[in-house]
Parts: sequence; structure tokens; C-alpha cells
Amino acid sequence: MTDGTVVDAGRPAGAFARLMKRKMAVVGLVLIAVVVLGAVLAPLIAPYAPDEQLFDGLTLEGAPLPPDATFIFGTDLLGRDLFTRILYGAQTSLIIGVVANGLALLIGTVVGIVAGYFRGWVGSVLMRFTDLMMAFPALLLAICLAAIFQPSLWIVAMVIALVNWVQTARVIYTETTSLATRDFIAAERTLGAGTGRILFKHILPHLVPTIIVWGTLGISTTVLLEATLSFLGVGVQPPTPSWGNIIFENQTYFQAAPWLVFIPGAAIILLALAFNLVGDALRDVLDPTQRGRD
Amino acid sequence: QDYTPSPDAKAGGSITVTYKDDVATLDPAIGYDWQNWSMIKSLFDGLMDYVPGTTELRPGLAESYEISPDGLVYTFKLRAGVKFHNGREMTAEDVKYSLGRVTDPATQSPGAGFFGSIAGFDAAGPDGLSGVEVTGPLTVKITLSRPDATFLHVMALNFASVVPKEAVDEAGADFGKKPVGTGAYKLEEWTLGQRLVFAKNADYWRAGVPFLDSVVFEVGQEPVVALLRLQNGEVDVPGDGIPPAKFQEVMGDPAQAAHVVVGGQLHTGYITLNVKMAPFDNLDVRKAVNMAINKDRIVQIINGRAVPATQPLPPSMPGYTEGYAGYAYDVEGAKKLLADAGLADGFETEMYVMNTDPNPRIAQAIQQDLAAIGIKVNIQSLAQANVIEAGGAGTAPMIWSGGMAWIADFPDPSNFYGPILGCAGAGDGGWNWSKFCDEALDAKATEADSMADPAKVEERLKLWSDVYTGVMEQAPWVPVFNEERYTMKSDRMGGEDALYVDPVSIPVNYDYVWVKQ
Amino acid sequence: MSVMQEMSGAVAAPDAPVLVVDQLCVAVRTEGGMKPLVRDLSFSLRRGETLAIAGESGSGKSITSLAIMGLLPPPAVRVTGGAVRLGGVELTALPESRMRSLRGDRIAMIFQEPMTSLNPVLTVGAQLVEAIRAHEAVGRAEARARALEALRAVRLSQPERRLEQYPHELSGGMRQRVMIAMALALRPEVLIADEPTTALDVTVQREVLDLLRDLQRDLGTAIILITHDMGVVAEMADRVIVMKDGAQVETAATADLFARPQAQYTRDLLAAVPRMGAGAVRAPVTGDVVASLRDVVVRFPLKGGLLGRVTQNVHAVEHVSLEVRRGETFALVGESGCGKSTIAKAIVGLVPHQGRIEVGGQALEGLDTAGQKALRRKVQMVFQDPMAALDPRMTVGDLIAEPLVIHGVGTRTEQRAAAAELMARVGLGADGLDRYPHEFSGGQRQRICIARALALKPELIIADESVSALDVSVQARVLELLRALQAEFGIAFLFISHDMAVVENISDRVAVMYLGQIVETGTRAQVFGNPQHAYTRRLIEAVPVPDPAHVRAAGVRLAGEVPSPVHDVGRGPVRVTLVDVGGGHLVAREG
Amino acid sequence: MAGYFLRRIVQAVLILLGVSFITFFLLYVLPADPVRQIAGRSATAATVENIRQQLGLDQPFIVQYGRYLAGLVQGDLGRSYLQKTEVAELIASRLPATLQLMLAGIAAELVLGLGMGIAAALLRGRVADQVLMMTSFVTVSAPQFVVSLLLLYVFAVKLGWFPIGGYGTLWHLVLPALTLGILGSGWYSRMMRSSMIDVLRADFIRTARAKGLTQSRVVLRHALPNAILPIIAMIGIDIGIFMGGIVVVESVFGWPGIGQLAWQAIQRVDIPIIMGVTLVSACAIVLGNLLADVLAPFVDPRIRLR
Ligand SMILES: Nc1ncnc2c1ncn2[C@@H]1O[C@H](COP(=O)(O)OP(=O)(O)OP(=O)(O)O)[C@@H](O)[C@H]1O
Ligand SMILES: Nc1ncnc2c1ncn2[C@@H]1O[C@H](COP(=O)(O)OP(=O)(O)OP(=O)(O)O)[C@@H](O)[C@H]1O
Ligand SMILES: [Mg+2]
Ligand SMILES: [Mg+2]
Repeated sequence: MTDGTVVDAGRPAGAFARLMKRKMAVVGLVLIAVVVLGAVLAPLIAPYAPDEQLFDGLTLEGAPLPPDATFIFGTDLLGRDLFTRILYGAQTSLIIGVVANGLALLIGTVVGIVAGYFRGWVGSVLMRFTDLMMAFPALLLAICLAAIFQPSLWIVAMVIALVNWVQTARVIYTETTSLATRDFIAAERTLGAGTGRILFKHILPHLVPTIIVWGTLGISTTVLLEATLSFLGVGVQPPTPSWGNIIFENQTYFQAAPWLVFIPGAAIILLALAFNLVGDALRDVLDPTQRGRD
Repeated sequence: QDYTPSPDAKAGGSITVTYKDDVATLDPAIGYDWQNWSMIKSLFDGLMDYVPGTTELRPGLAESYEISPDGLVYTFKLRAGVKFHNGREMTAEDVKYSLGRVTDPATQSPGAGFFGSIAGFDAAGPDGLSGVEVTGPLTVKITLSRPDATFLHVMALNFASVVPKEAVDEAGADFGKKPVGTGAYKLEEWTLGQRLVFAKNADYWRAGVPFLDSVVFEVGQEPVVALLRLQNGEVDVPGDGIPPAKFQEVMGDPAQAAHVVVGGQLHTGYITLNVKMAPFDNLDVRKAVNMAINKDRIVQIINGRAVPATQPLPPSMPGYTEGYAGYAYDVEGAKKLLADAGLADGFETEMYVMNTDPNPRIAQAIQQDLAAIGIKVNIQSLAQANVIEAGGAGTAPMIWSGGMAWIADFPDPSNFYGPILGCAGAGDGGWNWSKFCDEALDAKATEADSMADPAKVEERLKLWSDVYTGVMEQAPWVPVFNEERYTMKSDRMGGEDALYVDPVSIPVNYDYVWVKQ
Repeated sequence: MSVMQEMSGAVAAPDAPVLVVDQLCVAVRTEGGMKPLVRDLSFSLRRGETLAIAGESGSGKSITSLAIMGLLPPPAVRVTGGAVRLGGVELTALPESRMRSLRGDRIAMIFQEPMTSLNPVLTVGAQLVEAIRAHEAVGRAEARARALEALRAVRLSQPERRLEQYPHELSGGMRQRVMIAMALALRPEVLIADEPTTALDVTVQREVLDLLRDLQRDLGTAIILITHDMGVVAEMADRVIVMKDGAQVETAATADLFARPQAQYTRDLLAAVPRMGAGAVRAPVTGDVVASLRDVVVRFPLKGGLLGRVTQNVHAVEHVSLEVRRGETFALVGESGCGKSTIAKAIVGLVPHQGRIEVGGQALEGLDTAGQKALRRKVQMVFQDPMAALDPRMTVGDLIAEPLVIHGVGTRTEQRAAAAELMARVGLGADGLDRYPHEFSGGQRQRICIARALALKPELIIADESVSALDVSVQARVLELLRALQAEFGIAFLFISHDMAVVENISDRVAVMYLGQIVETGTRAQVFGNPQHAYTRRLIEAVPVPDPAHVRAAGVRLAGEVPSPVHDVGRGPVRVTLVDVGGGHLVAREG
Repeated sequence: MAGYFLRRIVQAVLILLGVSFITFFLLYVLPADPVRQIAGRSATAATVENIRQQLGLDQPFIVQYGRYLAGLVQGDLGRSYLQKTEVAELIASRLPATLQLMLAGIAAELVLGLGMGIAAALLRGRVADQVLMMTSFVTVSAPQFVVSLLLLYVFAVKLGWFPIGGYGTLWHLVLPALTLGILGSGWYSRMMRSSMIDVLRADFIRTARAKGLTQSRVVLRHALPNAILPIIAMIGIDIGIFMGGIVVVESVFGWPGIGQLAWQAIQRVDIPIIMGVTLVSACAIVLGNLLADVLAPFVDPRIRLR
């Protein structure tokens, strides 16, 4: 017996407290906070308007300016301040990387778990549908949507969620099939646990590491995917910046103006990394077999 | 007036040319791409041709021609002894067959429309054109339904190339993969999606050309990489020119800059304003837009690879109105015009633009310029096909033409009018994206094109000049700039620069270039 | 095959000790600081000697052996002091690479949990062959031959086929024997056997013990035998260490310990040992039938050939009929792999079966979800392998409260209180509620499983080898608990065990299974007092007697083919017919 | 097993039908007129109509789709609108290159990704682990174009170890495959790391170590097969990702694969090519997933094909 009051302390709080004890997790949370604040407060912090093509932002030959005292991140090919665009771009990229990606992750996980657990015809149907979605040319769908709807951030978020769950579903499916054969699941069934409970209380926690991997890596890929879709006309249209767009527009210039590629690239990596730090720590905190490790 | 190659020109050798996009077809009736345009020119010949590196017409397979005084009958006398690559001699029948083939709807030639002035065009079918008659083994008489001053240019188009019937019949739909012509080169090898090899046609009817033994085309090559390979000595001519991303670097390095060739181009980049849509149906608004665009800034953005445009025609095009100032950049004036039109508070509209660099950037520059006079432009940056569709359907208020650009098919002012500014193209699906249709100007244009008499050239050009200034008064377009071509060639390449920026044999005239060693 | 040896206590071991454990301390890092698990443990082991470590479940026996092997679970558990010397080499400070070359070769270990200790994706053969080849430069074929020999030595049926099978296709006892075969094949100097026979029925246990003894005799292997079975201790050990709470409470030569136990704990321990014939006489139970099985058949298809057609069937359960009444303890005994667990799984609906199973008058087939859920409330099962049956990511408190949560019994606080109480009743402290299964010892996990099964106070509890890993004192406590619950709530038990002594002590009725069929069934008195079937008799005789002085009649070891439940499609085992020899005592006719 | 395959083949055919239907439908409703592209800008309305009729594009959707299917059954993928070449021929000429690149790319991914993942799991918590995981984020976030060009620049142009793009020999294959490998390795390494960490603390790993197996054997023979299950699923997925993402790598390295073909076709609404490429890649993806499902029981014998 410990001090006797441990009972019902409510583990979520405990988990959070434990999370806060980890340096890396705190670093991650701080980074996320910085990005979110940057995005929200962009109009206040940014030195310029995001679409302002500054006269002195280009050389006479029309070349962008490297980072210096005035333009701390340099300027882009239209003479706009990159720092400003990165700040504003964070808004778009956060929505894509966090919301759209999160939604895709959610759909994928649910489909994967359900299909992997039930197998039988339910699983078959779900997985064949997943195969279908995977085999289906997503870009084409994007182009069509672009033509049908007014391009907007929400359309692109929807498309990404619609397209990106597939891979997660596949991986989760395979892992679930394996988990479902484990004895403790059988034990759980004999206790009378309903399917939902088994799926979400007993199988899901074991998938957390995988989900974290896909979730955090998904941030990078969806942010870049957004750029491709916007390029095809589905997403945000110029001059609205997003981190993916900035890279995409400028990638051929990476030798002539490396800052235009590497700075937004670093921003994406940083965001993904931040989530990963938190995710990893969370996973360790939630994973009992890792107790005692710092 | 014909071309004399440099005395240093030597025969022999092989060069490598790269392109990004695959070569779709080498069928002269169908090929209409950047990369196959000049290839087809080297494999085939038409009755007419251009002096290399210039826009001057010269006879091709026709040794000479006669035009009837009313300008309706053209009689071509063909060269004797011209052989197809399959060894057969070319005859007048082949000319008739070829013109019949290209205008037959079953061929689905994108160039069929150019032959609209030939009598019987509207009834064209498998039996050929009634206006083309064989009057001797080597004479062809072509009768027009209306005088057409551009007809000789049309006869110099790839679409008018002479092809042997038996080869077409044999290859069937695959003629584009197994081309047989009379040109300076013949196709030796084609590995789909990878490379094509052209070998010198030893029997070529023009003495002394081509100089090269073979030309190797490598397709699927990223322009940036092509440049790297050029520096490495693996590539002689990067067919897609210098990519924008590399431009500064190349020009800033004297060693590389020495290999750069600059030339004019029959190109205009413009914004269409849909005159059928409010508020662009208001001339003042269109003028205001014209005045609001800071063309110098846009040229700066594309690294000065263009000159600001004042009118639809590019400066190197005959008929260009020298000294015409167009609409000067004048923000205040533009605002005032808008205010006059009752739109002092501006308005919101959309501009379609093709999604490849640098077009979205140019669009954003335009967007900013228009924002300065209160017009809020939303950019729709889409794939080429979607933009063309929106333009044709007339649903796009504004379109930036870049990327789908108008490079002239032939160096004649009429080429900039018909489909893109005339009433003919203003219908649903037509390429006249501003849907501009002015009957009076159309009549004037028809008149100009009827002036087939070579003696009236000056007069005709004046007429065209009037047509285009007339267009500018109505301001359905904002001509933004005329692009210049910057390309490169390797050390070993010989022949004057004009051959590498040939205004007609775009991008390179393979028949006349040569290698030094 | 050699003839069974006499007790080997007399084998002299004159040379220096092979293994010395000196003041060993092991601790686990917790949020509240370092918590000791083993304290100042010292002992030494000579060549050919058998040292038994007995003691309370959770007293640190497994941890000690892992510490010797250098395999303490990272990162939390660490050696914090003391030394382990193997032939003069200090092991705790040895670099991993040197340690590795010793493991398996000079010092081998048989782990407590057989289910999770074998790699699920490698065949048994691959795992055996690999162990042999890791230490000896022998060819694949030779290693395979040796592996086969080792499997034969532990008397697995159809050893050739077993080589190609995966662990999940074997019964618990079979897996345990594979583990033993693996250690035996390596012929180490020191063998640590952590509850090696726990999962084995008595006849096999007997053979395995004999085998260990042969090994010891032939190779001079020193054995550390961790067991809670005082019978095994009495038969096997030269010396005994009794542990409690991570420390040694007593050590003595086996005979001395049994004759003159010094510490109070040891005395309690010995007193708690169940002895054959000691069971109290119980009144016959005449309650309603809680569960009845009629002609139940379970077969597992085995696929072979290119197209994966079913070529053979495992006839795990063949035409089994039995009834369990309210308030009664029905024991199912039989050798490993005879189908006991399969019957249990069939009753809870985990394996498809033919025949009719009724629980509380309800047939299993055709139940809807709600009906199934209601049924689950009536029947609870305690799985054979506790580690595998507990969700490793839930705290023990949540695990025990799980059935209450599922069936919506009580509020969260009530559930937690109930969990704490159940923990206490199975002899675990409430501080364990917030720990996770892997932080417990084997026996503790078994108790967690039992607590979980008790939570709902079901009508029938199926206990599959549920007290096998418990030390006798705890076992006694748990059995006492079960009995109390039975008295209080009329719970019926289907008690699956190979421990004949326990069965004899607690059961009302007994069924003896052999190769998927019941060969003898009747009341405890009938079966134990008057065993009719030869197999039953053999089982009873094989029970180790917790008395070092006891001299076993020199029986003959089983020889020849071990019978197998696998038959080609279309064939099957001969069906036995049971005849009543009086008073409901059914016995299979032999012949 | 045989029944399983039969069922999966039927399912695969259904999936392909579904894909073909949806794709065809999307192309049908796509507001971009292929006939306009074919007819060219000087064409009259009559010419356009004529071509539309010739191609049967004036027919109702169902008729068009039915015709396409009828052709498909006979192995006829149609003729490209703009290239006027048999689509089957175009694809056949490019498929080998793409397959080569895909296989080599997956191999590179696996070697790099699994290697990094295993190393990171074993070095868990150390600096090397953090560096490796950082690397995985960098590779996942890196724009394909930049990575391709950087590799080309360093290894082909500067060091001259490899040809500057092109197709043919094994030597040509190295850089593009490596590029794909680098770009995809991040996923594998992260997955592998997390999967491996889970497996490494299983009881049977302890058993393996108790046998005195070498570390490499414990990792490769015991942990890897257990950890690789999710990876197998990923290989099936990867085929799809490759099909979508190979365009840039192919174009930078001048690799004559179907990625470039597809990209050009999409830009110009060359419906027969889009359809053909879509079907071929759908086949590859379905096959890849089938393979992943069929392999799963081999990796984990507890899983049964059903
Ligand atoms: N990873 C761990 N973390 C924390 N505590 C642990 C861990 N493993 C074991 N323990 C604790 O250490 C003590 C000794 O465990 P050990 O496994 O050695 O017991 P044992 O003597 O083998 O018992 P049994 O006979 O039940 O197997 C137990 O109280 C157990 O709860
Ligand atoms: N999933 C399966 N596939 C194939 N055979 C199986 C499977 N499960 C069990 N068996 C076989 O069925 C038989 C009975 O197994 P069961 O687990 O019921 O034995 P048991 O009596 O519980 O033995 P033990 O006392 O060793 O646990 C064994 O021969 C076993 O190999
Ligand atoms: Mg133990
Ligand atoms: Mg069992």
C-alpha cells in the first residue's frame, strides 16, 4: 500500500503529469505552441502582408533576396517576405497536417481495426474497398473536385482525409489480425466484453505506436500533398501561402535560392518532429512496459 | 535571297538533343507540339519552306509557283527527282494526296483548319480536295475559294508536308511512328519514351545538307538535368531551353553565358478579358485593367527574358505597329476610368492561369497590380486542359495566356487574329477566350487576307496594323510581354546563332547546324 | 532407455562449486524510488548437485534466476549488489558479448511461461536446431537429429511433426516440454529450471524429472530447480532454499528440511502441502446441472500439400459427455495435450465444436449477442497461461474490474473497491492495483486471473491449471477461497489440473481424459479409491510424494511410440465405451 | 487456399471494374474536352463535332463505358487521342522501366529503412537513435525533386560515379532507386523502430538470448520476423505510393517509365492513356496487397487466410 489516496486519482491526469516530466515532450509541446501561436497571431507578428510584393524584395534582375537583416528569411521569387509567408502559411499547414491528417488517421484506424478484427465478410468488404481506394487515382479525383467546387482549404482537407486513410487502414488491419489471435483477446471475450470494448479498449492501445508513427509522418506528407493538390487547383490558390506550396513553387530554384526550399522544409520537419516528440513520450507514458525509463 | 551556310560548315558528326516531354507522333498531319514541330520539318518537306533562321519564304518541294491575278489559283511546279525515304520519286499525285489527307476529318488533324481557303474544303473527305488538281506529273494546281494572302505560308506548314500514300496505307494508324517523307533526315530508330535517332538522308534533294550524320533525341529529360548534361558534354542542345530556375546562374557565369543564344520569338503573353461578362463588357473597365498592369515588373519577375508588349503582335512579326504605345502604366488613370464606369470601389473577379512556373507567379503579379486599383482577383491556377476548357466555354472572366501560349504557326499577322481574336473563335469552345467579336474588324481582316498580290504587301500589312490597333482600342486583351528565347548549345556546335532560335523551325533547325570537330 | 534411478541424494560432488551467488541484490526502479526484489541472497552450487528454491509466489525466485542469466527485464530491474560467479568468472560485470557465449552453453534456463517464451513465428524445429548450432559446430542435419532426440526424450508424440509445427499449435504442456528439450539439448553445466513441470501432468512430470536426473548423472549438470511442489522438491533436490519476500528464510539439506523445518514459514509451507488421501470427505452434490456436454467433438484441421487441403485432423476432443452441477467441483485430469483446455475453450465458445453444450439450460449455438453476454456472466474461465491472458497494457486494477465494467456492475468507485477486495482475497496487496501484469511474478498473475474470474460471482468457473504455479501456502489459501465462495454462492468449478493431490483434495467428481476421450469418471472416492482404468492408476502412482524418505517403487518408464490425437481425414481414434462399474462410476472398457 | 485465391481473384476483378468505372466516370464529367485538344485551335465547330463522333464521345456515358469494357475484355486498351498510338503499346514500352525502378526502389527502401529502424530500436534513447529518427523525418518531408537533383548533382555530376540520368544498365538504376529508397525509408525506419521496440521485450526474445544466440541472430532471426508484419502491409501500400509519386524521380533521371506518360496524359486529358495507366497501376496495387495478405500468414503463422 502506498499512501492510500492513490485510488481514483484518474489516470489521464497522471499520464499528463508524467508526460510533463519528460523534457522532450515539453520541448515538443512548446514547439507546437509556437507554431500555433505563429499561425494565429500572424497578422500581429508578421512584418508585411503575406501577398505584398515588395519593390525592394527583388534584385534588378528579378532574383529573390537571401536572408538578411530586413528579411530574416529572405524573399521569394515575387519579392515577398518569406518570414511573413511562413507565418501565414502555418495556418494552412496546421489545418492540413493536423486536422486533415488526423481525420485520415481516424478513418484509417477505425476501418483497419474493424476489418482486421471481424475478418469474414465485413472485413473482406472493408479491405476490398480500401484496396479500391488505394488503386484509384486520387489525383484525378482531385482534378475533378477542383473543377466542380470552388477550390478551398476545406476541399483539400477533405480530399486528403478521403485519400490518406487508406494506408493507415491497411497497416492497422494487418496488425489487428495478428492481435486478434492473442490469448488476452480471447480472455476478454469470455468475460463478455462487447466487440466495441475489445476493439477500442484492448486492441487500440496496442496500435498506438503505429498510429503515432503514421500520424506524425503523415503531417509531413499531407502538408506536401496539399501543395500538389493546390497545384492541380483543388486547394488554396495563390497568393495564399502554405508551407507545402512554398516548397512546391520554389523547388526547382533550390540551388539558386535554397532558403525558399529549406526554410519551409525545416518548418514542416519541425512541426512533424514536435508532434513526434509528444507522441513518443505519450506512447512511453501509456506503455506500461516502458515504466522506469526516462 | 536564299541561305548560304558558313564556309566552315563541315559534314559529319552526330548531336544529342533533349526534350522533357515525349514525342507524341511524327505524322506531319497531326504533330503540333513543341518538340515534334522541328523534327517533322526535318523529316518532311512541303511545297514551301523558309530561309533558315528567318521568316522569309522560299520554295521547298515546289521549284516555282504562279499565282493567278485574282489570287485564287496557285500553280506549283515541283522539283524533279525528289525521292521519299522509301526510294520512290515524289510526284504531283503525292501533293494532292497529302493535302486531301490532312483535310479529311478522319485524319483528325489539328491543322486542318489552316486549309480552309482551298476550294472544296467544306466537303473534304476520303476523296480529297476538289480544289487540288494534278495537271502534270510535276504540276499541281490549287484553287482557292477566296483569296488568301497567307496561302504560301500555309503551304509551308508542317501540316502541308508531302507524304507517300503507300507508306501511309501500310503503316495505317501508326504512320506517326513510322514516318516516311522527303526530308533531310529519316527516322532510324525510335525507342518509345526514350530516344529517337534521325539519320542523314543521303538522297536529299537539297545539295549539301544536312551536315550532320545523325541527330539523337533523348526524351523525358528534365530541363535542369539537360543543362547539367550539357555542361558535362553529353548534350549539345537542350531542346526546352534554359529553365527559369537556372537562368540567373547560367547568365551570371561567363563560361556558361557564352553558350547562350538569344533570339526573338513570335510570341505574345496576354490577359484575356471576357467582353461578354460584366464588368468586362465595359470598355472603360478593360482599359483600366490595361493601364493598371505594371509590365516592367512582370518582365523583371521572369528575369528580363521578355520585352513589355503594347499590342497583340510581337515586334518581329510583319505588321507590328512600330511606335504604337498601347496603354501606358498609369494607376491613377486606371482608377479614374474605373470610377467613370461606376466601379470606384472596384470589384471581385477571377483569373484562370495554367499551373506551371512561372505562370502562377505572373498571375500573382497581375493580381497585385489590379488590387492597387481596387480589383480583387482570385486566381484559379489549374491544369492546362481545365483552363482551356474554361476559356472556350466562356466562363472565365480573365485568363493569363502563359503556358498555353500563342506562338505563331507561321510568320504572318493573320495568324494572331482568326481563332483568338476573330468572331470565328468566339463561339462556344473556340479559342477566342475574350469572346471578342467585332464585325467591322473581322471584315477588315478578311480584306487584308484577300490581298494576295505580292505587290500589295505593304498595304496589307498596314491594314493588319489597323486591325490590331483597332483591337487595342476595344481592349479585349492586355498584351503583357513578348517572350524572348534563351537557349544553349554545346561548344562543338557550329552554324550561326539564328539557327538555334529559328523563328519557324522551333526550336532548332537541324538541317543546317553542324559540329566543329 | 535407462531404468529409473533411485533417489540421487547420495551422488557426491567433491569439486569446487560451479556457481556461487554471493550477497545478490536486485531492485526495481519505481516512481517511489528503488524497490528491492531480492536481498542478500547467497548460495553455491556444486557439480551434479540439485538445489531447489522453493518459496512463496512472488518471493523473487524467477528474478534471481534471471539475474544469474543476466536477463533481467530492462530497463527497470537491475542488479544492485553482490556477485554471481560461474567457475570463477564474475557474471554480473561481464560484458554482454562474453555473457552471451556462456548462456545456453554453460548455463541454460527453462522459463516459467511456456506460452510466451517460444517465438510464435518460428517452428519448434527451427528453434531447437538453432539452439544446438549456436554452440556446437554441427551440420543442420545432425542438429536436427539431435533436436528430434531431445523431443523424444521429453516424450512428445510425433516428434517429427512437432519439429514442423508452430508453438500455437501445441498445448501448454507440449510447449513446456519443448522448452525443456531445448535446454536439455544444450547439455549445460548449470541448468536453471523455473517451474519446469508446472504445466505437465504427473506422468510426464515424472518422466521429465527422470530425464533431468539422467542428465545430471551423465553430464554432471548442476541444477537449480525452482518449484513450489514440495513433492518434486522431496524427490529431486539435494538441498533446499526457502525464500520469502526476496530473502532466504531457510536453507538445509532436503531430508533435514522436511524432517526439521526451522523457520515458521517453512513449517507453514510444509503443513500446507496437499497429500494424497488427505481430502476431507464431502457430501455428494445434488444441485441443478449448470453445464452439460453431450457428445462434444472438437477437431483442428491440419492443412498440407500445395493447395492447402485438409489432410489430417487433430482429434482434440472426441465424444465427451459430462455434467457439472451447482456447487460442485468437477475435476478434469489427464496428460498434457489430451484436450482439457480445448474442452474448456469449447464451453466458453472459443473453439467451434460439434455436439451439444448447454450452460444453465441454454444451448450455446444460436445465441444472439445479448444472450451470449448473459451467458458470459454465468461462466468464467481462468486461462492456463496467465501472462498471455492479461492485456499487458492495462493495470491490474482495471483488469480485475473489467468484468464489472463490462456488465455494468456498480459505480467506478465500487468497482475499484471490489477489485481491491478481490486482490486481497487472492493474497495480493492493494498496491498492486496500479501495476501492470509484467510487473508480477508467475504465481501472482495466476491469482490476478482468478480474481478477475471471481469478480462476477459466476455460476461456473472453469479453472485451467489455475493453481499450478502457486506455492503450496498460497495454493491452499486460494483453494480455501474457492471453497468458501462455493459454499457461499454455490459456484460450480470445472477444475482442470494435473496435480492429482490437489484434485484429490478438492474435487467432488473427477473425469480422467486420455487422447481426447474420457476413460474414467466418477466421484472422487470412486476414482481415487478404486481406480479401474490402467491410465488412472498410472496417474495416481506417478504423483510425487512430499517426503524425501519415501522410496518409489521402481516402475518402468514408458517406452515406444507416444500415442497421438492426429489422424488422417476420414479416420479417427477408436471410440471407447464407458461401462458403469457401480454407483455412476464409469470406466472405459480396455482392450 | 485454392478457394481463397479464387475469391481474391474475383474480388480483384471487381476492384478493377470499380476503379475503371469511377475513373471513366470522372473523366466523363471532367470539364475538359479532349476533342478540343485533338482538333486544335484552328478547328471549326463542325470539325470538332466530326471528331467527337468518330471517337464516340457524343454517346451517353454508359455506351462509352460499355464500349471501353468490351475492348478491354479483348485486351484492347484503345488508342491514345493525341499520340494516335495503341495505349497497350505505349504502356508495354514503359512498364519494364517502371517495374525495374519500383522493385529496386522498394529494395532500397527496405534496406535503408529497416536498417535504420533496427539500429534505432537497438540504440533506443541514445543520440544515434535521435539522429536516425530525425533523418527519417527529413527524408519524409523532403521534396522529391530536390532530393533527386541533389543526388544526381553530387554522385553523377560532381563525383561522376554514375551516369547523369538515363536508362539501360544497372548503373543507371542506382541513383533513381536510391532516391526512392531515401524518400521512402523514413516510413519504414519509423515503423520498424516502433515495431522492433515492441518485439524486443517479448519473452521469446529472452528465450533466444538465453540460448546464447548472438545479438545479430536474436535481432534478425527472432525479432525481425515478428516485427516485420506491419512492414509487409506497407510494401503493398508502397506500390500504390510509387505509382503516384514516381513522376518526379522518373523525369529528373530521364527514366522512361509510365509516370511521365501518365502525367502528360493527365495534363492533356488523353483519356485512353489515363485509363490504361490507371488500370495497370490498379492491377499492380491489387496484386501488391494480395501479396501482402498472402505473405502475412507466412510471417505470422497464427494468422489464417480466410
Ligand atoms: N518487471 C518488474 N517490475 C516490478 N516488479 C517486478 C517485476 N518483475 C517482478 N516483479 C516483482 O518481483 C517480485 C519477485 O518476482 P519473481 O518473478 O521473482 O517471483 P517468483 O518467486 O518467481 O514467484 P512465482 O513463483 O509466482 O513465479 C514479485 O513481487 C513481483 O511482483
Ligand atoms: N489451434 C490448434 N491447431 C492445431 N492443433 C491444436 C490447436 N490447439 C490445440 N491443438 C491440439 O489439440 C490437442 C489438445 O490440446 P489442449 O490444449 O486441449 O491440451 P491440454 O489437455 O490442455 O494439454 P496441457 O495440459 O498440456 O495444456 C493437442 O494435441 C494440441 O496440439
Ligand atoms: Mg516465477
Ligand atoms: Mg491446456
